[in-house]
Amino acid sequence: MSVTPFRLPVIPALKRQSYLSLYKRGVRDDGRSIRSPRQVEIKVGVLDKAEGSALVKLGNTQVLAGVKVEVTSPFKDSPNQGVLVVHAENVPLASPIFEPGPPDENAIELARVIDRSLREVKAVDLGSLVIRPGEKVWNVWVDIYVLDHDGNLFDASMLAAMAALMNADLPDYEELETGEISLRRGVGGRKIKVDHMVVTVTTAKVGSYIIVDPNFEEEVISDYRLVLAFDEKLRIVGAQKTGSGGMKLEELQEAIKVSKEAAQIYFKVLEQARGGS
Amino acid sequence: MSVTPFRLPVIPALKRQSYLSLYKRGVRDDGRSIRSPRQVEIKVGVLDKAEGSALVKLGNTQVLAGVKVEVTSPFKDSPNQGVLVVHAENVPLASPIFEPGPPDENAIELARVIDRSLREVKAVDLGSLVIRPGEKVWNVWVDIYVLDHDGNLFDASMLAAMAALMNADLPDYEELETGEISLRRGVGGRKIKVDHMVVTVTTAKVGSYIIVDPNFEEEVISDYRLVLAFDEKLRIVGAQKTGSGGMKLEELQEAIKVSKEAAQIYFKVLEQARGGS
Amino acid sequence: MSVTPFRLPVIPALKRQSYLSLYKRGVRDDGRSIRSPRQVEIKVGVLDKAEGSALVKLGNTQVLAGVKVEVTSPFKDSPNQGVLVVHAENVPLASPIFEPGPPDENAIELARVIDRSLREVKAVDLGSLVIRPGEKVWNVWVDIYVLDHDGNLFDASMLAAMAALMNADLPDYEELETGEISLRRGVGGRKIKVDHMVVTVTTAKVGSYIIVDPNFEEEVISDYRLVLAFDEKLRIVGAQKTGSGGMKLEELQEAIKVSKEAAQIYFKVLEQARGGS
Amino acid sequence: MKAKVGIDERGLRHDGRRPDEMRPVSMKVGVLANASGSALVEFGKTKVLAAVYGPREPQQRFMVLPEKAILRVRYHMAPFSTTERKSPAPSRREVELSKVIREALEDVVITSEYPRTVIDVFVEVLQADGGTRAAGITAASLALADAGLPMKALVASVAVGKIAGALVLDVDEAEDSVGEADMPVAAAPDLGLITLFQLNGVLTEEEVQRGLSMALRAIEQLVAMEKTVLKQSYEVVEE
Amino acid sequence: MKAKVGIDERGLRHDGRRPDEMRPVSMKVGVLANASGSALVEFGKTKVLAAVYGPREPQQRFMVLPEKAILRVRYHMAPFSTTERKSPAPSRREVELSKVIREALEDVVITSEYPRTVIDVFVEVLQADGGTRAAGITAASLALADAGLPMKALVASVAVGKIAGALVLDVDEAEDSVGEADMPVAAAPDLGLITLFQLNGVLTEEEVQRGLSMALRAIEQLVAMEKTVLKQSYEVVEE
Amino acid sequence: MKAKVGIDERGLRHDGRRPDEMRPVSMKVGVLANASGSALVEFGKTKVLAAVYGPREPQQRFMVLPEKAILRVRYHMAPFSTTERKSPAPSRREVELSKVIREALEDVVITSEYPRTVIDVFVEVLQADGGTRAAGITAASLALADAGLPMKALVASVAVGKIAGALVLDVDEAEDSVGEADMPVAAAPDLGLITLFQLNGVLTEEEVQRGLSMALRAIEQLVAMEKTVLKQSYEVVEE
Repeated sequence: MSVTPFRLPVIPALKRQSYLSLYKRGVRDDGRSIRSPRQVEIKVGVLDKAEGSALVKLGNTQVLAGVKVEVTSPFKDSPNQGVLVVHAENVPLASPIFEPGPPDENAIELARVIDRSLREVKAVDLGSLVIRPGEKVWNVWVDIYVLDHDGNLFDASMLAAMAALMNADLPDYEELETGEISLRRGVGGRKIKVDHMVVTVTTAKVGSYIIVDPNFEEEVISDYRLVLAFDEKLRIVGAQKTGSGGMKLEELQEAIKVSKEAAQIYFKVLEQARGGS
Repeated sequence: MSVTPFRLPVIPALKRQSYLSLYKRGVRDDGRSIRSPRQVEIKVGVLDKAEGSALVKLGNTQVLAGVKVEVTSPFKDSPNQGVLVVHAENVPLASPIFEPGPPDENAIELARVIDRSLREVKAVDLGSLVIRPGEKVWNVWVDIYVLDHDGNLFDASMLAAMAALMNADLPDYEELETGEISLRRGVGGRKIKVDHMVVTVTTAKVGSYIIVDPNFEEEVISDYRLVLAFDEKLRIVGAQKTGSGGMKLEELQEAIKVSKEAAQIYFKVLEQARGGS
Repeated sequence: MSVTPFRLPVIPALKRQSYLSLYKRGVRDDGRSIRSPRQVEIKVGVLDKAEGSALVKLGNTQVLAGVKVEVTSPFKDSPNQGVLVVHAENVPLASPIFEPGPPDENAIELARVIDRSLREVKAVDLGSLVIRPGEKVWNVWVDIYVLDHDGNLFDASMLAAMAALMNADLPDYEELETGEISLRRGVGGRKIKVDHMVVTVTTAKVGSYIIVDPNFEEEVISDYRLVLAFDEKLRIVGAQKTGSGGMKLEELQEAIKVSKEAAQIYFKVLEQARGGS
Repeated sequence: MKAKVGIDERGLRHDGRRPDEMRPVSMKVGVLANASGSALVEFGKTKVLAAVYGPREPQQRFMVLPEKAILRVRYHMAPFSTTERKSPAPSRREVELSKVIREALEDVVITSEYPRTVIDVFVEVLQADGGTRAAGITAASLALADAGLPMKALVASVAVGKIAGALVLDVDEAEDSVGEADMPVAAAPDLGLITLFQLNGVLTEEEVQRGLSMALRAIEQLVAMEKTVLKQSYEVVEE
Repeated sequence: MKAKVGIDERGLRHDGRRPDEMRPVSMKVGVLANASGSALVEFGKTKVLAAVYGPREPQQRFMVLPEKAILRVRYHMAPFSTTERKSPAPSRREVELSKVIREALEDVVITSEYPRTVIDVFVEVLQADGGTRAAGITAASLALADAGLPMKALVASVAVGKIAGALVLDVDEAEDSVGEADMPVAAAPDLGLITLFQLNGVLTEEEVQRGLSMALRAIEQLVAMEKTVLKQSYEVVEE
Repeated sequence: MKAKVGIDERGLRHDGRRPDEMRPVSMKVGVLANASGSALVEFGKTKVLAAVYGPREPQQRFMVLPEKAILRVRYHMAPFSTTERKSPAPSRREVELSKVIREALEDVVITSEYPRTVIDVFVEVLQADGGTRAAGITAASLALADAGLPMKALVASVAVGKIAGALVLDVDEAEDSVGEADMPVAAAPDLGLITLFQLNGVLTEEEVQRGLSMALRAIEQLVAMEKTVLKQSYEVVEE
């Protein structure tokens, strides 16, 4: 069951008004423009036990992504492809609105939007994840771990997932006589083959404004958010309206325009994270 | 834990009284006799994706049954038999008293009573469901889906299960070199071999009366219900008292008598549903 | 989530005071000394269907342990060892504070402390539980079933587990042509090889006293309990402080001393249970 | 070698019983210290323990009825009670049996004396050799009485089976596995009421009637035995 | 042999449809007796049933808002609705779809009229042949109206896909499995609002705009059809 | 090639440490913006994050005590924290560790100041290389202090192990896998109290005493370090 959120904090009308007055002047409470994302910082290779990892700070939002690999059997209908799984957890230490327990609809939506975006642009070359066709392939787990939630988990998580994948190693392995694969974890193998980059840009509709990269309070007072995924050529490779407000056609057009600009900023930061740790 | 039902609707005493006055004259609020089931209607083949399906209307009660088949390994102690599984869900759209979630004790009891009835009369020839003895057999799923609950889910579900099985196809298949079985769903294979028919007849004890095929309100005011399963020869092939009231020996005798009559009505409708869609 | 217990019964201050006055004189409300465990009684072989079983009464506390065996595959990293699993359930009939449902943190802690104690002293010779190295080994389940909870479940459960294992049979079996193992349950095979005995002794800190084998009320008014595991040579082979009170170094020293004495009593009772049923 | 499971030339069953003979029955009450009431019942090798807690306040406040106590029943099998270890998670069978056992007991307990409370009945199968629900209902009835709860009558239960064409009382596991029908019955003989009635298998109408009579006669004896056991336990208490 | 799934030389799809043509649509309301409102919607072979219960008191007391009703939506697939049997446990996909469907409906229902209550919308997919969320939203909108709940506007939904480079309306399962993009859209045309918007796949900005127009035109027709069906049902009731 | 895990001829461990030497320890507080208090603690490659929320109202109203705050503690491992990916569902080990960590902290927090509330402590293992519970307790103590909650004393924790017959401080994963005993200890040195004490393995009484002394000395240093880190953070705040 999906239920109307009934435990969100109440943002006082005055606060909302002050946000709107700022937007009128094209700015936000932290000084940035309504079209700019917050400061983005990506650190890759922050964990040793994970085959790949990245910590993304987007303003006060912090998301950690870890890549773990296992050997598995391929799906029957794709014997020559590895398996990519994206999982997200809204860890309760990240926000007073998160509860311990299995992923809720928001965490599941987050993981699925990221998963679809990666899949549609063929970000990871699944064909390169085959050990023995039809028998043994790599299963690549991307675990999104939200550590501090100050809004816009989509963009931060997508960046963390991409950066972690772009810096992830497949460990060396040995084929035993029994056919089993024995991994030598920690011993550097080759990199996971990442062919394409993808970012999402989230805009929010607050009052009559379309703002880029909402913080948590802005999310709460927004009518809806629109998550648009882009590849390096700035093609639209995914979209998700989230939140219950209705969207006008012209709002979508504006959102696409401003999102494309922000996407370029994200790509720049992501490019810097490639290979660097 | 099984818990005394504490959320059932309260039927006003006056309503109960009016039911009883009618029974005294041998009739019900919809005009039928206390010994008659409501109008039964069976439509088979109502779904294309299921290998078999039937929609049963018993008065305002509506139950949909779908048959799906899969290839599986046989149980170790019955290598030459296919597998039959009955599952029932009290879908929350069917009644204000149903809640979303896994099957509760009522849905489980429903499925198990139907399962036992099918099994005892060997309704489905499990021996005919073998593809390769000891290795590959058909797993036949019968999913009971209650759509509208106006009482007597047992009889309606049993009819739906039987009708769906009697009209179910096993798809064509191909044995691959690897030994795997590849199904050609939708391409007509042979029918599932149904050797025997079974129906249940539910009576309810209300006041001092034994009534056949109770509607929902009658169930709520009843002391207990008695579900009797019959095969075509009208042998008793299963029984389940449900509800917490005690039953007298002579009530059982009367219930058997009136149930046999009603069983014949059900068999007639079921016979008409055979082969027809 | 582990949560501060908020449903424990409240023991009146007067009751606590009367316990403490008794301790001052070195005795308990049932007449025993503060350093003595309650009367222990072990009956082995109380169940026929289990491969081994023991009922332990420690005062009013009753714990039943059952041993069941299955054939399984060994873990990859220990192809020449059988598998031992300890599971504990706080069955709701044992105490008003137990609820139906999967094991809670107390039951899990209980099982894990017993499991570790057995494992550390190599109580069961896992190497003797191999049927075909790397392929088929015995899986030995030890199920702890608390029937009546009047305190000190650790010691009672450990005794029950040991006594059940010491009297458990591995059934005869036959290797089928397919390689499968067919068991002849109930037909006496050889005994499970138990090389070492282990007991736990639980002390509780109440007021300024260290008392041995607390009953339930004593547990509730205690600051903490200390579970110490000993092998036959009275070496310390495990420890677990449980409860939230802090422990002083000298308390630990005293606890070790008095626990060693009690351990000898437990070993005596356990020795009597060996082989006898 | 086991005896063939059926009816031999002398008309006796694999364990020497006559068709209408129960296995040795044992009943004990007050076997647990914490429970408000408890009982251990054995039908041959089948051993079932029942405990009653309450009337007490429910943990979830909404789970009450304004005019009577709610009865909660759990039938559960210990992992070591069966030939193959049983997973402790409740099976569909255990869910169904919890329901029919609750319904078999519900109307004999005078729950109207304890509105807005919960009475918990826990039935634990320690060893399963056929007839666990019957032994469980019998144990639960004893435990309810042992708890001092007001009851209209005592309940007991037994199953009738059909083996090699003959009706037999109190089927054990070996018989159940080859049986043609299994008909568990519970009743409160003092009220003349059947409180549980199930049939798994094929019987003629006449067999149903005859089997039921067989079951009801045995249940009368079981209830008589319950009364004796309870009386002895009161006397022990009063001494 | 199935037709190749794509666009043929005549510009038609595998089932003979034009790119901007929907499958045959069927809508029925009031199909269930118990529900406050209900509807059965078919898009070709896709069959979805929706039922509305409420406004009613929530089972859990804390699950309320002081100023409006809470909407609870469950999108669920029947086990027999798919080619391979679907396990009845809710999948991650069903969890996500329940959320976006709720959000697609939330703002058209005037929930402020029923504070401290819950309105339940149950969407059951009986047969899945592509477009189940679109048919589900359409059915839910009808069921809400059939329940007599005050609504700002009706909502309907359809997906636009891209196949062999061309945009096509109301993608079926066969098309979806070979498609390059899938863009489900829901809207309340009378309010000029898009209430659901998702895209799975790669589209240019121009294709997004064109696809959206295609979807919105179809949604207008679906809403017109909803109105007709609802009107007929009122008339039947009034007779 | 890795060094052999044990004690070499110079009396040093596989990573060059002396037996009574901890791995490099790092402590940071205030690392999360949302939490009332937070801390990141590293013992070598082991990285654990702790956050405190509260005192706050419990979601379930019954989960309160009239005279003090309830403490809720979750110890949880991130899926990528271990060599083989860890399933995010809580394991039995995590359930037990949540309990002993709660008990290690419970009595130092002055919960009587916040009756009828809940204080949540979330411990997330980001990288597990041995000693995660010890680092977790240390992080939790810092996070509680960082949250400004009144505390009788600070707590820290470390494990002592036995390897190749010798007692060693702050066992890492490689050592743990070959160790003969593992004895995690937590204490509040300012109170002279041991708040967690576990032993997995075989030790003589003398070894227990000696190991405990080793642990307590290290814990004193850890608590001193906690104080420094907290003081620095207050100063930053006050600037």
